[in-house]
Amino acid sequence: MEFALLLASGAAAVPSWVLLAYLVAGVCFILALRGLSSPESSRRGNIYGMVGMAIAVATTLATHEIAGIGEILAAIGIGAIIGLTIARRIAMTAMPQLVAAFHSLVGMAAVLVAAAAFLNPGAFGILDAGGDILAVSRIEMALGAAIGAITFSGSVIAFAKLNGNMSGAPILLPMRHVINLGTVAAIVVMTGLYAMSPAAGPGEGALFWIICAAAFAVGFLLIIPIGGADMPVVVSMLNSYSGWAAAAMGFTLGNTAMIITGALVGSSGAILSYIMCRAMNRSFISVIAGGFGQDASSGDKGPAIDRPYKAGSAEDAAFLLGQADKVIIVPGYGMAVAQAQHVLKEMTDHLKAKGVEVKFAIHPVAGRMPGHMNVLLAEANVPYDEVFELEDINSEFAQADVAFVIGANDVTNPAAKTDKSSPIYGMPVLDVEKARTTLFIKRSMGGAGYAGVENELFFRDNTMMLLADAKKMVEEIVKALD
Amino acid sequence: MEFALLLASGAAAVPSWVLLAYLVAGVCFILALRGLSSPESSRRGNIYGMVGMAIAVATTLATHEIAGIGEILAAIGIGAIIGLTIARRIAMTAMPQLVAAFHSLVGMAAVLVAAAAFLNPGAFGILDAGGDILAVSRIEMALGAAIGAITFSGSVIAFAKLNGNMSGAPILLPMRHVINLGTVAAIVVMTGLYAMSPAAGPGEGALFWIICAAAFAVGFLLIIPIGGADMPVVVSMLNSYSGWAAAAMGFTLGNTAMIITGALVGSSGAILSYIMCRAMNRSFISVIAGGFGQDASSGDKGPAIDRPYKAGSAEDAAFLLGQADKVIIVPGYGMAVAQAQHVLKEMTDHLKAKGVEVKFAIHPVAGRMPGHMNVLLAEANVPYDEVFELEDINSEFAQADVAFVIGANDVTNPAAKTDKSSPIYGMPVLDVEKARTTLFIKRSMGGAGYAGVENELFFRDNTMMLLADAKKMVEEIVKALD
Amino acid sequence: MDFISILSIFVLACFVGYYVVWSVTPALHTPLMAVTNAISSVIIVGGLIAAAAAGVPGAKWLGLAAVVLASINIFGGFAVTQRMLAMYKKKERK
Amino acid sequence: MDFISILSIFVLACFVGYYVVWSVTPALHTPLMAVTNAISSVIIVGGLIAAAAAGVPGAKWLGLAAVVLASINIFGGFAVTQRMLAMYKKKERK
Ligand SMILES: NC(=O)c1ccc[n+]([C@@H]2O[C@H](COP(=O)([O-])OP(=O)(O)OC[C@H]3O[C@@H](n4cnc5c(N)ncnc54)[C@H](OP(=O)(O)O)[C@@H]3O)[C@@H](O)[C@H]2O)c1
Ligand SMILES: NC(=O)c1ccc[n+]([C@@H]2O[C@H](COP(=O)([O-])OP(=O)(O)OC[C@H]3O[C@@H](n4cnc5c(N)ncnc54)[C@H](OP(=O)(O)O)[C@@H]3O)[C@@H](O)[C@H]2O)c1
Repeated sequence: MEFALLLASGAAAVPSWVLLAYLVAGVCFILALRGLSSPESSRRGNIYGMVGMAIAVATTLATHEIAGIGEILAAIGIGAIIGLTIARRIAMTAMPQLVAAFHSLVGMAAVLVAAAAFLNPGAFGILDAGGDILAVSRIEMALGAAIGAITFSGSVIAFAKLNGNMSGAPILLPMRHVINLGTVAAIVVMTGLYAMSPAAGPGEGALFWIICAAAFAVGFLLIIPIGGADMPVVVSMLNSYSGWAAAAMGFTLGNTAMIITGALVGSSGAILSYIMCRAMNRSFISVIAGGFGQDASSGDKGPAIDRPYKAGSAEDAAFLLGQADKVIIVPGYGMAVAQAQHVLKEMTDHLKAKGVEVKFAIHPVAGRMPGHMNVLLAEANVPYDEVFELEDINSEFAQADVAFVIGANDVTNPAAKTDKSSPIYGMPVLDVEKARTTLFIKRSMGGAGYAGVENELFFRDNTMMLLADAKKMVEEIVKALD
Repeated sequence: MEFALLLASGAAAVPSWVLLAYLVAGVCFILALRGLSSPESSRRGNIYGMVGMAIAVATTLATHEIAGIGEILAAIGIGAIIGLTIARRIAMTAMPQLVAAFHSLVGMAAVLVAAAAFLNPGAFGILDAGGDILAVSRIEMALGAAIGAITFSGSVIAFAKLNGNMSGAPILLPMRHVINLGTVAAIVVMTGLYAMSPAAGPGEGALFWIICAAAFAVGFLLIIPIGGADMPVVVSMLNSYSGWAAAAMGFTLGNTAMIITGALVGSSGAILSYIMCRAMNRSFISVIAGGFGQDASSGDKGPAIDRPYKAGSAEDAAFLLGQADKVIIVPGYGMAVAQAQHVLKEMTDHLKAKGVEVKFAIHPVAGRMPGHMNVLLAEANVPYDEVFELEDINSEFAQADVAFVIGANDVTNPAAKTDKSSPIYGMPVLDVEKARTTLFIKRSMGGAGYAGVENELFFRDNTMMLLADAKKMVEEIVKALD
Repeated sequence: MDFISILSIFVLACFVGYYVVWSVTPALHTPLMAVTNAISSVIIVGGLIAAAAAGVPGAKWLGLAAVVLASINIFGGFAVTQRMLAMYKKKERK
Repeated sequence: MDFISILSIFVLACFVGYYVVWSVTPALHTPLMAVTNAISSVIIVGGLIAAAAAGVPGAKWLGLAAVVLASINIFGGFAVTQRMLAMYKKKERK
């Protein structure tokens, strides 16, 4: 069948053991993610991941004639030094930025690989009998480069917004939907043209470079209208794309490890985006369309700053906490900003020493990336079996004496349950108001959460506001507990 | 690479669309099992399964020259009539037997296919250049036939034991472990010899037939020492084997649908066996080694028939049930034997009409196959959201007024929690004794459960024994409730 | 297909099988057994190949016998599964 | 490998990915993001192929650049994951 021949990958004479090695590498990657189903197995999983990568790299090096091994080892060495240094130095609170930064590198690497394949197709075994690049390979190359470029520029913007190098506020260009859709359509059309153009040898392929340039622009245009706090969804989405790009490259090279990885990463990004959107009760489309979300740290706005509320001091809080039988702590983005996790752990130790039962309740989108709070608490040595997901602990607030909300806001807002007109309506929230007393640590009455909506709870009778930086406030509470 | 050539399947010139069709069939089978993750999606899943099978059959017929389509259609037609008739007529309580019977057919079909391939290797594309059967194909054929034969004879015995055509008591031959291991070893050796024998054309392959005969014997010998109530584990295990056999055949034919199916069925059987063994707290090896399990329905044995116990009548039971706020019903094997599910449903309707809250608690190995009780309750129109798994309901017994145990015994035995010397020690059990009153329906004080151990609960103060056939007893309770 | 492709497919299918079976709800374990029975009769493909081929009558009759047995299983298995699944109902909301 | 084999592998890998990711506990979603980052750098394979080939210097330098970027990600990604995972501890039983 001609169709079958057309689609067959060029590199047919690969020995069996090589294919087997890539399969093993792919299986190692599966086991790496599988390990993450529980903290105990996760460390072993990570080792599998490293082993898989080592197998993939070693197999590739062993099966290609290498013009200069020195340069390659140097390149790997440089990468290793930079990577390990970053990994050692980075603060846990900066994880969202780091992930975005790493994504941008993957995206760029994909573009570079596609470009290299374009310049030296022979090395990739994607030439047809006439010395031209195969049509399928052209499509795969162009798509790989385009997705890589979008991932790169998108992730750079996401990084800048998350890292505070750029305001988190959405930048709304006029007609942006038209411009974006137009550019994407142009990329698709050009990819088709490029695949069909008859003699596009290394010299004539200007189309390829135009596709790359347009894709860089799309990544940029797509992300700037999206608010800072929606960045995690975007980063996940880009992650998913980069997975599919890797899979496309795997098709070109007939490489099982890449295909499996692509499917894993693609699924992971898509599922995490879905989980976040579901937990915020927003549609994925509305996130991508952009415009939502103010700068969470902009402070002092909102109408109702003159409503009466009960303010308290660290001593008041320490008294209430010390008297309690059961305390549930609800951390949020503010805890990460203030880096208050360590002193918070100190506080729980004090409370436990007094015989108070302490648990942590984590909302699925507390903080700025999935699992953000869990990592920070783990960093502060909070045992993970004292940390509970929303579904598992929500019914316990009714029996708690104190709900201690530190830097969380939207994830506690009862408007999500009652007010149909609220932008967060329908989002599952933690029922902190059911506790006998609710303590709220935040810096000001004005500063809203990421969704920019008023939180009714601040003005309730059984709420006490502790207005200060989270870290300072908890430090004072610890002192008062002594 | 020679190795790669050796292993390459003979049928290389298969058109792409055929491979694609088999892949689609395989994916349909995945979706069929995936559907079973919830009752709502399960019916759609079953349709996927049928579609997948239709695709596989149609593709095979379309891509082979057919000498006589009439005969083939007749064969399918005969099978369809028999199969549909059985499916329509069978009583739900006879499911364990039916599954065993169906397994025996799969096993026999595998033997027949392997034998046909042996007689006409050309049709299967497994000849080498010299007109001999390929060595790998010989191994796959011999293994396929052997596993099929074991599945066949083993399932026939399992059927006979479950259906009562044969006593469920284990038949223990002297030296059975030596005989079995010896025969299995002989099969393995003969398979090796057969693969290596130089000119085993269709005429000379006596070894092949000896392997088949030996495997039939192994299936028989392996299963007769295993007690009747362990049959479900055995049936699952055989199911798993037949899956792996199908996968081996898939390797021979290079057929994706068979490989995927084999992996699905193989996993399913293995996982169900594992789940059953875990729920009984027994090792898989001890089940296979045999000798455990008496005939559950043998009645009148056990030492303590003269201990005092409280017996009750249907009227007593109806009174207690009618007064209760919350009743938890625990069905077991005896309900299936007595076919009491329909009248039980009637009883719950009466109770609900009186405002009593009624729930069902299902132990993972209640009855004689996984999910047995769920099917029977579903047959009697009990909504599945009133039926709960052990983990989900066990804590509720403490709040129940009546635990209504109907034909269950071992799965309620507290010896599993306390008595280290009991054969069921460590098995998770339903905490029926925590209810205010426990009612037990069984036919006699002597008849033990499948594990043959005394149940301490019968003699407790808050237990009332209702000694009668389950169906009759519940009918009388319904009358008394009116 | 070459051997390594088949092996790769098999390995991945085992992972899929593992996950897909564990995600089956325990209440549907009996239908699971019935439906795996039905789908494992995909070896009917082998029977059809043998039954379709001319030349060796012995192989042909064995093939036809395999087709009969596998068909019993396929039709019986799917039908009985369908019958069981049709019984699982939710509480009607009144 | 032929196209259909690759496609089959891809389709099954998608099923595996779906199940394996859903089975990740939410508490480890951040390490999940980090480790998928690391493994998606398996495109280093493409970079190595380009960097190894003699002949076209442009392609070679692009390849080397890709190797550097992917290596940062691989080493950084696995290391930071390891660092995070090392922090997840159970309550010590006293
Ligand atoms: N986790 C994810 O994956 C994810 C993804 C996308 C979107 N989101 C969104 O992010 C939000 C997360 O909710 P959240 O409750 O964690 O946070 P939030 O609603 O954004 O609220 C953060 C609160 O912390 C306070 N805060 C900030 N810095 C502080 C400091 N140094 N000390 C003390 N308080 C400080 C802020 O008030 P002041 O300014 O007054 O101090 C604010 O009220 C949700 O709306 C969610 O939808 C999360
Ligand atoms: N479900 C599975 O997949 C599976 C697999 C392997 C093994 N098993 C084993 O099977 C057992 C299942 O436990 P189970 O509690 O359901 O059953 P069981 O322990 O075997 O007890 C059944 C009880 O029902 C009574 N009974 C029998 N026929 C009756 C009738 N017509 N009317 C009223 N009562 C009747 C029997 O007592 P009388 O004779 O006095 O009436 C007996 O006490 C477990 O030991 C389990 O390990 C189950």
